[in-house]
Amino acid sequence: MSVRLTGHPLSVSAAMRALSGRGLGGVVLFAGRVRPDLGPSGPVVALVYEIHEMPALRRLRELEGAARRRFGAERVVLWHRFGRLKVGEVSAIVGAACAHRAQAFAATRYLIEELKASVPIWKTERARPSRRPRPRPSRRVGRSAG
Amino acid sequence: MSVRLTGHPLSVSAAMRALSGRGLGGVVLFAGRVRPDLGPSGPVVALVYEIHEMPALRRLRELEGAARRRFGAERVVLWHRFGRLKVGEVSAIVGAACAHRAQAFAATRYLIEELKASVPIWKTERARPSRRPRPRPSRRVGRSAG
Amino acid sequence: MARESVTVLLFGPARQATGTGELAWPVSLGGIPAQTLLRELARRFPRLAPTLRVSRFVRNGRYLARLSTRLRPGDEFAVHPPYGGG
Amino acid sequence: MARESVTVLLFGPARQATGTGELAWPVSLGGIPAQTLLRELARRFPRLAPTLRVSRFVRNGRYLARLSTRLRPGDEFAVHPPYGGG
Repeated sequence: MSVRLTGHPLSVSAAMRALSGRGLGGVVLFAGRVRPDLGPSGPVVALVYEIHEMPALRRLRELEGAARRRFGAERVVLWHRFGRLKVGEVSAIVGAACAHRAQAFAATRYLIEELKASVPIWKTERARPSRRPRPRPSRRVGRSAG
Repeated sequence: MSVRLTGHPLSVSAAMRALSGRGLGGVVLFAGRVRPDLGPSGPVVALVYEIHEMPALRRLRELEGAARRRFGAERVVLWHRFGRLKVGEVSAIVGAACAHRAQAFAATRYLIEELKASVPIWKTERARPSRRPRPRPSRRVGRSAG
Repeated sequence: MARESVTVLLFGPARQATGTGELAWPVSLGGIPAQTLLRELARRFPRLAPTLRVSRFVRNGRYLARLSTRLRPGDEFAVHPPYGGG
Repeated sequence: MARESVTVLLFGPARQATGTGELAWPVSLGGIPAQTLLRELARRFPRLAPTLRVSRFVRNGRYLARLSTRLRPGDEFAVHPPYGGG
């Protein structure tokens, strides 16, 4: 089982290793990447992710347990990055390894929907690299890297 | 778009790169791995995958097109390995990158189900490393590496 | 050690509306109900008011069930606007 | 160049049943219907017969629509038992 909140880049090959185990024939991974949406102040060039660490970790661990009970997931990855991410960077990797693929698809879909709805993570758009000083970010996890 | 039949190991990080593109926020990957099932002659230690290359490539390209039309998938990975694979090795990587995650899940699920049902690929169980000479495998793609 | 203030954490839109991620909010030693602190925050940061109406609140890492709960000096009180991870 | 045989490719269970992945099957210059070749194969390899009943057939890379299609010297004829990739 693997829950991780980090300021560093996320690796899908590391996620695959975390999802390894004998008898786990089906692995499904979801990776979220920063999209160049058009924000109110122009095209988005980056997102700043903030996380409230303690309640986020508690909720992620609950989701791990739910994926195991409801879908028979034997390995789970729930990784999220915080700080400033440029367009194209991976913000989250969510995945499940199960004996069979139908369970792995269902578990991974469940995990990403629940992560979005119920884990205290926020993203703020950056329309262009800002030169002026930004407001002091929230402490705990989630300070902007840029 | 990416269709590949290979005798070499498959890399999920290479698959992620193949699924990159501006505006593609949702990436879903399925990886199939050799499971240590119990076969008729004992626990499976390896599988030998054979592929009939020409009709397999043609069908995979049809599936690429279908994923684009039906699910708006802008990048598709349909990779399969042939030859002798040990338990735990990745036999296939199937994935789709779309603007939104619901499409990416639906496309990836569609692709793996269709790959299993309609692409000329076969697996044969090996209960233990065999010392005796094996039957000459089919030519084209799919010769056993072991 | 209890200080004579509540640490208020502001995330996402709440941080944007106030220009800060963290405030030390003075309270009396006996503390104040969460709803009182929210009223004071909305008065000081008018742009924050709409966000507060759609937020959940977390005291010392646990979701707050009732806004009548008293916040005491040294408590951490977090404003959680709707989540947007992934 | 046309040889006086059809190249028969045998995959998966068909290869296991025959012990080979490829056969050069002699045919007359005018060729033979696919169903005749299948009957001859089943006679030569009795263990192959059950697999042939659940297989699809591919001539020169294209699925065969009718078993009456003639196979001619130089053709490639593949036996496709049910697929099992992934």
